[in-house]
Amino acid sequence: MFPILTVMVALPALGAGLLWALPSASRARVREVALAVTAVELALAVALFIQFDTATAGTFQFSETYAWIPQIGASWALGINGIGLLMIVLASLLTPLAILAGWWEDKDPARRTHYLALILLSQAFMVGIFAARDVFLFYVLFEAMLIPLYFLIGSFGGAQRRYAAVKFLLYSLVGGLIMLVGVVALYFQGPGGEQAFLTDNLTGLTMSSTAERLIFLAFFLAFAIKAPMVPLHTWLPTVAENARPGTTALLVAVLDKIGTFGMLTLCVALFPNAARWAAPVIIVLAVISVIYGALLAIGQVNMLRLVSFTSVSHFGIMVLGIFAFTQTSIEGSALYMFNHGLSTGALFLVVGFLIHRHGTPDVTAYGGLQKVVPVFAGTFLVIGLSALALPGLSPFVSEIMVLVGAFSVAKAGVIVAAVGVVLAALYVLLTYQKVFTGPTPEAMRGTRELTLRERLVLWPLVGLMLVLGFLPGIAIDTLREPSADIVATVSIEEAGE
Amino acid sequence: MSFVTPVIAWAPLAPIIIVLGAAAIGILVEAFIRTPATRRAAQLALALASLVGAALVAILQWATLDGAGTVVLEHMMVVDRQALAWQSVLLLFGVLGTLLFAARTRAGEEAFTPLGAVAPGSTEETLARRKGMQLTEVFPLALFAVGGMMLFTSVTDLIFLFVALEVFSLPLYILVALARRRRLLSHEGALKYFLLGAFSSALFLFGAALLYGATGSTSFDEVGAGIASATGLDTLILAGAVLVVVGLLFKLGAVPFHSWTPDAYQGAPTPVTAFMGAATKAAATAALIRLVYGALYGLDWELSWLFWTVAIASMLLGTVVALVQTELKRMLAYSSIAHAGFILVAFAGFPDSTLSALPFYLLTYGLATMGAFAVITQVRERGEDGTVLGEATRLGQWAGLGRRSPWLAASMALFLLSFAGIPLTAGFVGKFVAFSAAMSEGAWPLVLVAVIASAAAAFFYVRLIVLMFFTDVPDGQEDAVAVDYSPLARVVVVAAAVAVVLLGIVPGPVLSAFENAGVLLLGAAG
Amino acid sequence: MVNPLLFWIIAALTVIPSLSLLFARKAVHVAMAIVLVMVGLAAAYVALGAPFLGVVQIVVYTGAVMMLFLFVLMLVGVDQREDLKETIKGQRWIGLLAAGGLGAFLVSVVARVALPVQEETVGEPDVIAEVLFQRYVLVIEVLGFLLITAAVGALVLTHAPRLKPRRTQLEVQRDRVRVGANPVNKPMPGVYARHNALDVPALDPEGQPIEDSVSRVLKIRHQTQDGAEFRAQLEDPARKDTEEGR
Amino acid sequence: MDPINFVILAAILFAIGSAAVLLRRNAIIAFMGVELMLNAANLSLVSFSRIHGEIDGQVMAFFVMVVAAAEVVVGLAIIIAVFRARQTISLDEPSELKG
Amino acid sequence: MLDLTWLLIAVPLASSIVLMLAGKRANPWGHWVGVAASGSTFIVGLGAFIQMLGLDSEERAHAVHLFSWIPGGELNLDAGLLVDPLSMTFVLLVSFVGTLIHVYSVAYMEHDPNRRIFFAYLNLFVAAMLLLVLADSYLLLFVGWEGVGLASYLLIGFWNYKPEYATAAKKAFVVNRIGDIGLIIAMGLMFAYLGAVDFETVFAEAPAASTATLTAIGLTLLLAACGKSAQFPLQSWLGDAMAGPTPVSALIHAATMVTAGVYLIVRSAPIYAGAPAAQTAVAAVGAFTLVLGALIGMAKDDIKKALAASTMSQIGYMMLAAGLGPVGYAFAIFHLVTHGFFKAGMFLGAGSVMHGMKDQVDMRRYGALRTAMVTTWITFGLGWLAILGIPPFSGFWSKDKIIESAFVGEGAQPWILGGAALIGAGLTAFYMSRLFFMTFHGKARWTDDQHPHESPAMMTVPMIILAVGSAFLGLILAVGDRFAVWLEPVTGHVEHHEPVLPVPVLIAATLILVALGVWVAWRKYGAADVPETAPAASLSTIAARNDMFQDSVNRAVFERPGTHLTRTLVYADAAIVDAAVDKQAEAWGKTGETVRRTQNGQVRSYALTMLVGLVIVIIIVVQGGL
Repeated sequence: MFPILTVMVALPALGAGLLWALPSASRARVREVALAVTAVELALAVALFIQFDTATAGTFQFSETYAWIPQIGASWALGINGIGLLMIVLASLLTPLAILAGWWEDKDPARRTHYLALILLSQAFMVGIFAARDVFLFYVLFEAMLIPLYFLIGSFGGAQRRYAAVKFLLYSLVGGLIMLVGVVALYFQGPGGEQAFLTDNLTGLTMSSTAERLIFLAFFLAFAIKAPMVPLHTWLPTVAENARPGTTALLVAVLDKIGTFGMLTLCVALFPNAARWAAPVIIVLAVISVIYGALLAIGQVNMLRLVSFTSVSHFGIMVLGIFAFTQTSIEGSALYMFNHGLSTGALFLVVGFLIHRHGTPDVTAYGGLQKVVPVFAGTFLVIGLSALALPGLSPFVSEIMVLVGAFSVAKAGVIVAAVGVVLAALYVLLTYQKVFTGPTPEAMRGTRELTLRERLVLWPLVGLMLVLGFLPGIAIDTLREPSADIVATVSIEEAGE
Repeated sequence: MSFVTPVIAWAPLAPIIIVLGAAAIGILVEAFIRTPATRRAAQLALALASLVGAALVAILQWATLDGAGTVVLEHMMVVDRQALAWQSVLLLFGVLGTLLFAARTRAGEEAFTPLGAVAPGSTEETLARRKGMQLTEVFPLALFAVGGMMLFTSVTDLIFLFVALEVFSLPLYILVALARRRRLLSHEGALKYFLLGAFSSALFLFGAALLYGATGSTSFDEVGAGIASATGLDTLILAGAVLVVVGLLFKLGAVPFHSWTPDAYQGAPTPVTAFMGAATKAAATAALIRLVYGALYGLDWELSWLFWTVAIASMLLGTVVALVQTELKRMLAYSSIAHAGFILVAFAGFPDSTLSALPFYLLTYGLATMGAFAVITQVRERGEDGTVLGEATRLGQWAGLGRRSPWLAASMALFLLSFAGIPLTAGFVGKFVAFSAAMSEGAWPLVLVAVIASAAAAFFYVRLIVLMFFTDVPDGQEDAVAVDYSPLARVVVVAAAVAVVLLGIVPGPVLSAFENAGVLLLGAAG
Repeated sequence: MVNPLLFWIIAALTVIPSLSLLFARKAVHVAMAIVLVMVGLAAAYVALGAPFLGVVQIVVYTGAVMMLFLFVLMLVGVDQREDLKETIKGQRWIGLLAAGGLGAFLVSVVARVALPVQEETVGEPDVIAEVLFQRYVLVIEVLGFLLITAAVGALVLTHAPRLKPRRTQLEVQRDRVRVGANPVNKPMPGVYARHNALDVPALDPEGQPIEDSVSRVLKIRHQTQDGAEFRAQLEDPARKDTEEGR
Repeated sequence: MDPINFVILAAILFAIGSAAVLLRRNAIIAFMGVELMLNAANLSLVSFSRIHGEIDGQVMAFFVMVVAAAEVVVGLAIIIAVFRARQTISLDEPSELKG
Repeated sequence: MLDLTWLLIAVPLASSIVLMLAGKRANPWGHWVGVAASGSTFIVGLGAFIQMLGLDSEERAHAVHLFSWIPGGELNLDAGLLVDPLSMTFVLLVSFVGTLIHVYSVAYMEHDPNRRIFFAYLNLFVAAMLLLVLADSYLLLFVGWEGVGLASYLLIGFWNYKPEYATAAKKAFVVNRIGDIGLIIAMGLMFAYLGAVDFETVFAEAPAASTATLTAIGLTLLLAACGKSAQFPLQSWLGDAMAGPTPVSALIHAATMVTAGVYLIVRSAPIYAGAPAAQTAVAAVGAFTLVLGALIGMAKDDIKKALAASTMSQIGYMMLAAGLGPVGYAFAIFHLVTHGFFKAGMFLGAGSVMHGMKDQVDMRRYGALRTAMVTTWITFGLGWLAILGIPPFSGFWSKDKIIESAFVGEGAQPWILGGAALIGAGLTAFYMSRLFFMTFHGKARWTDDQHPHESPAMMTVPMIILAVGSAFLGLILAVGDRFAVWLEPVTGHVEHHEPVLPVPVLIAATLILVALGVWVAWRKYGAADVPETAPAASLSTIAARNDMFQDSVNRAVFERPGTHLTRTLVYADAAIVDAAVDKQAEAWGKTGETVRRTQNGQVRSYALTMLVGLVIVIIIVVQGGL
């Protein structure tokens, strides 16, 4: 069988290598090369999606298993179920758009090359992580991914980018390294041998509840940092504020999903008892995140920080859905992971376009733009409305599935989280009001309307959100089986106790 | 009384004999070849040839060894796979170290003073420099050190261990004192290193004496047996064991026996620092393994306290103090202290897997160390008149190196990331196997401290990366730093970088090899 | 078994001089005290049935090692005086406490040990040789390398080959003339019959002391004496008489 | 008298030697402290050798003497090198490496 | 035709999207597309209605399956439409009134450069509103629910270059969202306890569910209804919503959207059937709001705000009716329909007045407009009569029934609810008459530059049609309880209940109170001079003018603490959460600085470190070992 997943991991990585290897003379074309690579990747992702058998979405498909480091039980094992499939599609979709969005960012071809190569490298890691079927492989990619991102943040961006990069790295490292303890401990709980880290071999283990809980916590911490949960979130606003919008879009829209993805496919699937044990606390934290993130978003004047806080809030909803352990809430969470990628990715990019025009993320500097750039305003509004989960746009379906699905388990939690719905309306509309309505200041009069390139970036996302808003079944079909499996895992263990 | 000729298995000693023999020949070369250039070439060739040859022999022996190994001399020395693994690692460091020893700037400046005996700054020094004098003795001295370390990994007798310790320490004391620039610091480093080294030797020796008193022997097997059978001698044995272990922990640079490390690292000529940083740690670890697993296994409970304490103290102190360093070599020295802690983590609970994990860990650590210091040798200050001076080791001087010399900076970043244990570098796999060993005995709190220290440590590694890549060269400082490529140093950098990447991505074969080495011929474990 | 008296003598002979390590100001004194300790230890070895080792101790330590120390002390100047006042706060007390603590611990450990004393095996040279060249033969071979290292190290650090061509008397004299210095010998010090006074300057015909006539080294050490004092003695018979009368 | 007393004596000498290293600023005196520590070890080796009624301890002590001699050579060479550079052997002086 | 009901949503939605994307080139004809789309919905609706009339009453509930929407494992929901008499009522109301208002808007918005967008929004609204009423599940209803909210937001903020209009739009949306929480939680409850969120399953399961569950669902649905229908305590947005163009106020904030809450309650009849407490709450809220709205209406000088208060009050009536259970459902919807006509008519009339008065909204600057705007006067007058409940105008038939029904029951409840309804009738008469007289009667108080004139036919024709509806629709539908019978398949048949007071007495009391109200209003505002600026007034009037201080209360209870909370959190996030990490990093550094001082460069100190360390290690080992 054609090792399509390996190819999808290798392709962007090789693309990055190619960019770096290009002679300086041909660096004028790096953007086209990078775009082409990601386009091929996207085509592969689409092929993947088409070939994917939704009837057996719960089992891993396109599986490949090669021995990698048999001495420590690590394999190069790739394979995707429905959840992984969606995440890979998301990663493949957003990367070309991010590249396109930053088309004019660098004047210096060398810097441009580095930027694009790092983006491609990140994509390789992202795809690898979502496809990893081996805990060690997952961990390695999870940590190694920090490096291209660290450079993306630290080299390209705002005034405090160095601080932001270091902060990002340290937060992630603390989580990652503690997870490493869990990974190692898991090895000793598992069967050992040359494929000790295959997730297949690690599910349904019987271990002492203390061990399971500790390992669970080690994993969870790393993921809670990545999918920023209060109070581990503070790196995100800093990064968002300082990194390029394209970077941040990828970071928040795709990379941070690794956190929730990991919670879903590792934390819950491998440690169902511990997950159940921890669920009440985690749900409380998730709900706090929802409200806290939303309130802080309201309090921001920096749009990039604002958007990042909205993500904190949204991640709270995803986590809530995951740890409610109902079929619907988990489906909703997984779907939200995808939809939030579209929505927040678009939001970061559109805010980036705005900043590109006027050079400041400060919301108070803007005003009355709707009259000047109605299309821009409309696009912004639609994207903003997707962030507040307006029905008809895809995030709504997922959010409502989480809230409705989780209700039976966490009534108070859902009720409080539902307050986030109101707060979401506040932060989105407040921002829109400040930026686009009211009298138009002099400085805003010459603002450029959304360009063709920018439309090419944003409208596909908006279109996808609309399509998935009405026909979420396209995605849910791939999520039903995996979610059912997860629920089954959690509940079987419950019965066994 | 009749004299029985001792039975010595000479063949397994071949690598050691080659190295020490070459060292002795090197001394003769000193005596007979008068032209400095020729002498240097001869010494370099001799050193490299002997080290490479010895490495080949060692690896060959390792590959072809039947069973666990050979007893070279009853009670005194064995050569088993473990020893051969360590010897191979040490020889690799020896080769890389020798290359660095020989590296020169484009202006032909070596790392070593032309004449150790003249006072720094004196007219004689200038004269010696002008005459093109060279201290080619450094090569045989390095060979002695390598030979001593190889012995160190194989001997199974406390007194022999003591002798081997001195055999590799004395050349290092001397080498540390021989820096070409900042000779006062070099002397200072050497003096401190020597005095403290002698002090710790004395501690070791007294411990050996106590163990001898308690068990009637200094041979590991007999000591081990004595510990098992002795009654009423608990504290005596314990005192002896602690003192002996402390002597080795000193060489390892573990807290609280670390204080020599930063000063010696900083003062020493950078190639020596590289060699010392990589090889001494490896040798000390090897000896510690053999001692603990071979002789003191019966004290595992008591020694656990020691290792836990020292490991935690090392990791924390090394990390914390490295955070505030502004001198690069010192920073790496403190980092090495933290790494000593990580090494000790693997001893927690004394699992068998430590035997295979630590050689690999030290290999990865040593490669990164070699590479990092090799990079340091190439980044130099530039004087007002454009001449290239000594190494630029203040952190600030590295600002913007990524622009100036991207590949060198990238290599340095790679080594730093390896130190930090980021996946896809060798350091990660090293940490992984080391921590795995500790976890296998359930020492997760220790591992937790280790990873937290690692995370904090990442901060200072990353700080240098930030400087190199994200910081612009300060205004007016554009010409203050020169990157002076030395082909030999470059070879070391490239070799180390390639190895770090390969061991990070496909460590399998090497891991297998070390797994195979994870058996001691004599010892409670195994 | 050892004669208790002998033990106490040896103990006194070793411990008391070794305390100079802590309290003596001059390094030479310390070195001499340690020589004494070494001799004491040699005696202990002999008492413990190791006559060969006792001899080696004398030869190696008092004969070689301590002499080397003394030699270096002379080289760096006997007068390297050390101020015993501690400059680092707390160093002395913590140090004494730590060393004392370690000593007390070791003593208590050892004192509690009750090892059966076996029959004595006297360490005659032949007995030692046998063990040396059987069980420990590799060690002694390796020691060879250690000694080479030591020798090379000492050479590298202290031996300087001649860097400038050797200057002949002729060249020295020429240089001296060229710079206009005193071409002949400096005046001798004022050696008086009654006083071996290298430290007293000679007097010139006018009775003034000639400063150059006293060795520079003595001046630096402030070990010179004033010529005027002696002149006064010459001029004042009364004082001379009192001196003679004494 | 039990030879173990000599070990006690050795421990005392060992402590005195170590105290010298901790307290003295003269490099040579500190170094002599180390030598005393080595000798103390030797004394205990010989004492234990006597107690065990075997010769090994004496042989070890012999090795220690050789090693010590070599060490002294190197140590004093370093001290001389320092002296040549600084005209002093006080350990207070070379303390630029710190922190 | 019933199967084509999806067109009702699709056509205006498509039209809306086309208008939005078409760009400036569509400006000349865009509004006609909008009108056509709206008109077509009425035609389709009418067709479906006719088809439905041909069916037996039991078969009138028609399900239209659209597509599989959320194919989850447990929450497996199809998108589908439920066409039954209740939704059909709304379809007709919305599409008819909507079309009229579209036509009206063509003229009203003639000079606005963004008229095309206005129509796009209007069409969007129609689509969403129809989706709301046609949805066959709460979730799909929610889509329409939020859709109308969005349209409302867009239209209120249509002139959002005025900051206060933008604020009003945002306020409307946010307050509505508070209500949405209710709907979300209600769905959560349904899914958790009834296993689904589609009407069919929910209503089938509801009888078996516990009272507590149903009460909870009922209360949360009430919260949602309060938000959408501007009922206490979520009423505050409606007055501000008048910032939108007047046709919007007529369509959305009077005739249709705001009544969605009533629809929701009535639609959820099977749930309330098992939750008497929730029902009572609905009635109580309605009763309270109807009085509150009336009181506010009495003090308002802004014609649109007065009408808005009136809307609030009238919806209070509907809610009250809906809260009475099956007895009142039909009347609630009946009143909703008649109110849709007369209130829309009056709003359009107000728009016409503003059109002629240069967008003046202060009634104190009106007066004596009856001569200048005859058509407007007459049409408005008919609406006025209708809302007063003067027989035989529409309002009488619907409102009087509500008052009657409110008096049905036992204990104190009928007295309280009925009393409120009765008093409300009198208050309504007063403030509507006040409005009417201040506007059309008395002396002209115009400013100099105002030259009141009648509006063009494009505006007056819709007004006339609505006026006709206001006049006669009630009568037509009330004859033979036609309307109640029509709705019976949804609301269920109920036996007639006797109110606690005889019906004629109630009618008489109502009419007397109404007459009283009109008389007082005439004395104060028709016959007497009205000051051009509002006179200093009693505390109660000030309270009413300020919407009973609802905004102040909101500000004090929610906004200000909210702002403080937000600020505090922003500060805390930086100073505590973030700083905790930064400080920790700093602490590491400080520790490092401290520890590094022990590395003092003195070799004897190093040796001391070693020895002290050794002693400590020995102590640890010996302690640990023994």
